[in-house]
Amino acid sequence: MRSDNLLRRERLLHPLTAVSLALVILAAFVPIFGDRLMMNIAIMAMIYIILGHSWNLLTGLAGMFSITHALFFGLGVYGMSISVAKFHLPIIAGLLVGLLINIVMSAIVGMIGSKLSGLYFVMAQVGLSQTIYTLSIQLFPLTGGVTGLSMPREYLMDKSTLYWIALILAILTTLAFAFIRKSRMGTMFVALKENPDLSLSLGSNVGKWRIMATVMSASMASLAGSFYALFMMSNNPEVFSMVISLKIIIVVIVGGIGSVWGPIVGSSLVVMDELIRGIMPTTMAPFSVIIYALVLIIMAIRHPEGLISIGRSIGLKLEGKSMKKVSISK
Amino acid sequence: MLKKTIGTILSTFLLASTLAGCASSSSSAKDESSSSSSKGSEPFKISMITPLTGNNTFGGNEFKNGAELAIEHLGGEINGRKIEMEFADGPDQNATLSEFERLYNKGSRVFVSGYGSGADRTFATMVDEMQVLYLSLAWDKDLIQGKSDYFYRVGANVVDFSSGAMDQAVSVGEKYLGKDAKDLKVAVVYTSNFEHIVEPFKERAKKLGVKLALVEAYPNDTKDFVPIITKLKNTDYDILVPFQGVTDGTPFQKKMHELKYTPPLTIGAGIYYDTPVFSNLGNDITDGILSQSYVTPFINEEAAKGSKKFREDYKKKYGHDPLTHALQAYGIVNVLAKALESVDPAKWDDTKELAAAVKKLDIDYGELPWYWGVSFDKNNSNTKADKFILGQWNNGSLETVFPDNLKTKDPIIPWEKK
Amino acid sequence: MFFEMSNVTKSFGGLVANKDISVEIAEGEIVGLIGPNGAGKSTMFKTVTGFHIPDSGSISFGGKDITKYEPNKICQVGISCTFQKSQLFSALTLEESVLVGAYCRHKRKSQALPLAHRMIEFVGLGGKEEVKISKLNMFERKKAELAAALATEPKLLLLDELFAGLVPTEVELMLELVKKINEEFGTALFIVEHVLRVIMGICTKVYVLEYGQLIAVGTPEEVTSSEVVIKAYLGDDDFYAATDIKS
Amino acid sequence: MGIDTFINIILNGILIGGVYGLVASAFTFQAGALQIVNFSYGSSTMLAMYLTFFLIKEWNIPIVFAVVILFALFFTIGWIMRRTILNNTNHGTQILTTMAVELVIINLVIIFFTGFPRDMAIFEKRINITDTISVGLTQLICFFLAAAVLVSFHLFLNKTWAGMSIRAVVQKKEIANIMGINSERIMDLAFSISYLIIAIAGIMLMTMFQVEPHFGNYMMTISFLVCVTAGIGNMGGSFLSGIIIGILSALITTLLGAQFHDPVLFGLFVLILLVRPNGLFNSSKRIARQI
Repeated sequence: MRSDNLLRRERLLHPLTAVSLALVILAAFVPIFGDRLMMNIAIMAMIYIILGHSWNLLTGLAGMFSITHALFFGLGVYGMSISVAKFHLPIIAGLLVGLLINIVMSAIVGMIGSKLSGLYFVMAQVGLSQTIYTLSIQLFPLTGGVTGLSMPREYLMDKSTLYWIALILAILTTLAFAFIRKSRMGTMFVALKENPDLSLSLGSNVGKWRIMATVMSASMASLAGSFYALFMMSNNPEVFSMVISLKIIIVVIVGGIGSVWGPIVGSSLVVMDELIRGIMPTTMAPFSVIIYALVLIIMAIRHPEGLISIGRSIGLKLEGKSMKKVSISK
Repeated sequence: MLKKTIGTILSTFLLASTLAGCASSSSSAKDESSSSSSKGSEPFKISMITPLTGNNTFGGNEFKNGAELAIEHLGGEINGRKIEMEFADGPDQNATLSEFERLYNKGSRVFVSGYGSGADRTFATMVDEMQVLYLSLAWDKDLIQGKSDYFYRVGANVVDFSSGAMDQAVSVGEKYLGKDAKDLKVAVVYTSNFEHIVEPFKERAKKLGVKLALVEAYPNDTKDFVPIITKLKNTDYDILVPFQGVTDGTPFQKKMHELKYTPPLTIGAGIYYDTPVFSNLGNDITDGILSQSYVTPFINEEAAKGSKKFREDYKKKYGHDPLTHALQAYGIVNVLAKALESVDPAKWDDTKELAAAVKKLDIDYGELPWYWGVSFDKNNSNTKADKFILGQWNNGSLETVFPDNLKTKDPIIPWEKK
Repeated sequence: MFFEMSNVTKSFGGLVANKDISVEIAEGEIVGLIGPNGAGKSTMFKTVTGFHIPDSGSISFGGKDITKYEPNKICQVGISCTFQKSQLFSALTLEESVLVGAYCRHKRKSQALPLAHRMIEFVGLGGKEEVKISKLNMFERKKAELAAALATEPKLLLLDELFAGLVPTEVELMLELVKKINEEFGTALFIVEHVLRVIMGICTKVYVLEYGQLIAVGTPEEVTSSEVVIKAYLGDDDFYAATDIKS
Repeated sequence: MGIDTFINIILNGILIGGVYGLVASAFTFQAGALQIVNFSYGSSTMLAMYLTFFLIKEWNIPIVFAVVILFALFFTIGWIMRRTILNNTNHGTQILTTMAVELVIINLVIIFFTGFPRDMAIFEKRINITDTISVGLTQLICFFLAAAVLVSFHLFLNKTWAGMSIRAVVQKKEIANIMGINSERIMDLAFSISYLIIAIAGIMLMTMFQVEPHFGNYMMTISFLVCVTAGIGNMGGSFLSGIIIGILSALITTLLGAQFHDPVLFGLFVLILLVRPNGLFNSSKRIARQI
């Protein structure tokens, strides 16, 4: 028993140490040798890592197909920029306002998610996110309409500070994801995804856990959004766009859905995209979106039985290998 | 095993990207050192990030053309040093920001803003830290947050523009409809995308006591305009002021024509109503409609130096009449040129000196082809970019009718349909 | 009474699946429910576990009226179950799967984990904690599901066709396990089964369902000799064929 | 506001709503009958509109040929999509890949046709019913054409061999296979035919509206709205609820103001989903809640 526990603890830590190691390597190199461009790319990658974890939590673990994930991200952006630019609150308050709005919104989404499933849930999300997008344009006095709001100049941080904040946030969310995955919550999430009826009959309150998953996931995305507002120093309704939602999804799917590694591996796609843009500057923007879309389509053609399962199979392989190691060491 | 592979791939990739970063940073360092060693002989670069792809390609290309023509008219050099325009594509905010960083890495230190630059908000807070001189044409009222040494708004701001539109409506009402502000009834129709433009207009109306008989803000994806036009039909008003873009202006005007409804008087608030797209609807629709423009080359030839030359050369070079967009880009490069003229070319690479020269600029109305003058206030906003032009469509061309010193024709109000 | 269903009726549209059913189970008792295919066993099972709400009648447990409770609430008051065709949680490990049940009583992992381990040991799957459910065989999965259900510390355990699909030796082992549950935890068992023979040895009371109605109740011996029951199963040739069970 | 104004607005809503119904019916056919969720539906409509415009206005191809080319093209697109990315039954995958296709279409249109809005520049004739009440001729033609397309599609499904095979495959794939129907081919055929409907809808929309690359978004949300009110899979109902949405959208603009149009309509959409997820016209048992 005791040795089992030890082994298990080692397994729990192993990917985490690897991840933190990889992140620290990144951290050490970019600000020292990298220039502003490199730091920008790294920050974008970090943002997508955070968003990736957030989506992974909701869809990869809890099995609720979040199609308009940029909704939570955008609300985080707006929470920060409105409270700082309009109401002159401190940054921490902006963060909390973003979180608060997101908790309310995600409770609604979660509630819908505990009542509806499949296509209907997806359509309800599209409807909600359209409404919020429209409101973000129409509530001009609050949101600044299409042109958005500017953050006051005194909140400008230099690139390396932003970089470190992004790095810390990315590490924190990675740890949070790994912790949640192993905790009671994570077990319940996966259980309700795999077999909602059985989890119900085993005493798990499926509706509550669904709402919980949405709230946790939205809070993570909100964090990324609030940071993005500080990074861009402005907001605009484009943060709700479908392209961002799809990018988040692709980042996770490419890396492997349901696993801690997923978003981190997948964020290399964001880095690649930004680098390519740097090499081929003009008239490439629509191509970059097309490339993202093609990656997804090719994956679908190669695995017609379900993209979701590709991620799972990668996850299984990872776990399977380490499992063998355990049995050998025994 | 797989985990290891992924780990290896990841770290290889990280290493590769870091190396790439080092390479690019070292090359940019080389650029700088070489340019500083041979001061004055290297061409001086002015960068513009403007949408060359995406939804705003049209305006973006006009900007590019205008800036190109400006360099050509300057002879490609100022005070003996060559100047060059460098263009980059910025279809959206994110891409604009990326391109900005890329150009900065390559050594660009002087920028003029492109068409509809949504990223100018970000630049307004960023350029001081980077010591980049940025001349902006973005018109958001709250664009500049506090004092800056490097960021300048050379164009007009939206509050001046749209409250100016209200003033134009009032003066037209007084002069031609015989109604003073208190009796005037105005209907406003606009896409909710333009809320930021209409807000000051409404405030101005409140201040002047003008009654807004109908305020209709429709979503920007509205396809069916019949209900809105029906509402207009049933409203009693004197002047219709639409704030519309290409996507909604054309179907709106077409539907009005189909329903055989002509408003008593239309004053289009620029944006769409002074473009060739609108004029393509045909004289039946366009004739008689007034439009407030930002700047236009179609003004009295004596009023602004070089406006005729710009208009004619532009048409010769690009095959169509220049739009307000092209003139804006042309104008802003000319403003920068004025600043460059006042500084020794060897010192151009010192953006601090250059920024100080821009700040000191004091140019009167009519000195530049776009008629506006230049004089910056403490927030670096141009105070002399506040004169707007009211034009009237007459037989397929937009004639300037207000103000009096710029006009090419007298307005015909009310317009008699032939 | 410990567990009592009185006059429960459940219909879908025009079809009456259960009509006027009354069942009583005493504490620690092992009760069977048999009936031919389509007799309404599954409906009754789902009504008890809270997935269906009966049209009329009431269900009480430990003195509480649980007729309108949600499934998870029913589990919390002490009724647990295993499903006929459950695949359990194929992406989870055995340990995690059992933990899902253990979390019903203990919110903390430090408390739930020992319980889960005890249950895994109890069903005889010790040492396989880290194995994914998808890697287990049919028999092991059934045992795993039993462990998960036991981890909720039920006072009444419903087993829906637990023995279906097992080979004779496995059936024997499973029967031993079921008996052990009753003896060690004092859990009352309500076994829904297609074939009576399997559970004859362990039940003290058997209910027989046909066309949604209870047609007989009594000890296994009484029931097997009852003419009504034999008639109901007439033509169902696997009534006495002990192990080859259709689902 | 007079009564005739209201009649005008409602008539206008009905006529446009009929076309919405047609647009949504192909989506509901795909999602309900074929069990294929196609999120690239809106942008496919947009593509049909752009192609109509360029074939007829820019490349000056005679209308009949243009329509034939468009049909052939869309039949092929449908076929290819079904053969490559939609030959699976996983809804999650279908949604993701078709969203990707949507982005590809939008961005290809931007690259090849630029993002500039296009317009057939047809001025619609109005038919005066009374002095104050009138309807648009193009709208009227489109409305009846939409109805005719739906009726003939219905007849096709019920009367022709191909249509009956489609229905057989949709209802019982295994039995259809036993009876010698190649169910995969039939599904390809059915999906391609639904793309023909999209092409027709695109032509109609092009005569009524101007098109820009994001036109599809609007059509997609309208299709969702129509489908949800009608219940997914209910094609007759989708025509009816298209009309209801048309009237509703006109009334919201007239009575509340245009700024309330989107929030009210989308709010209603979410509400209907929560309260009556099977649609307004369906009893709750006919269609499973989980699609």
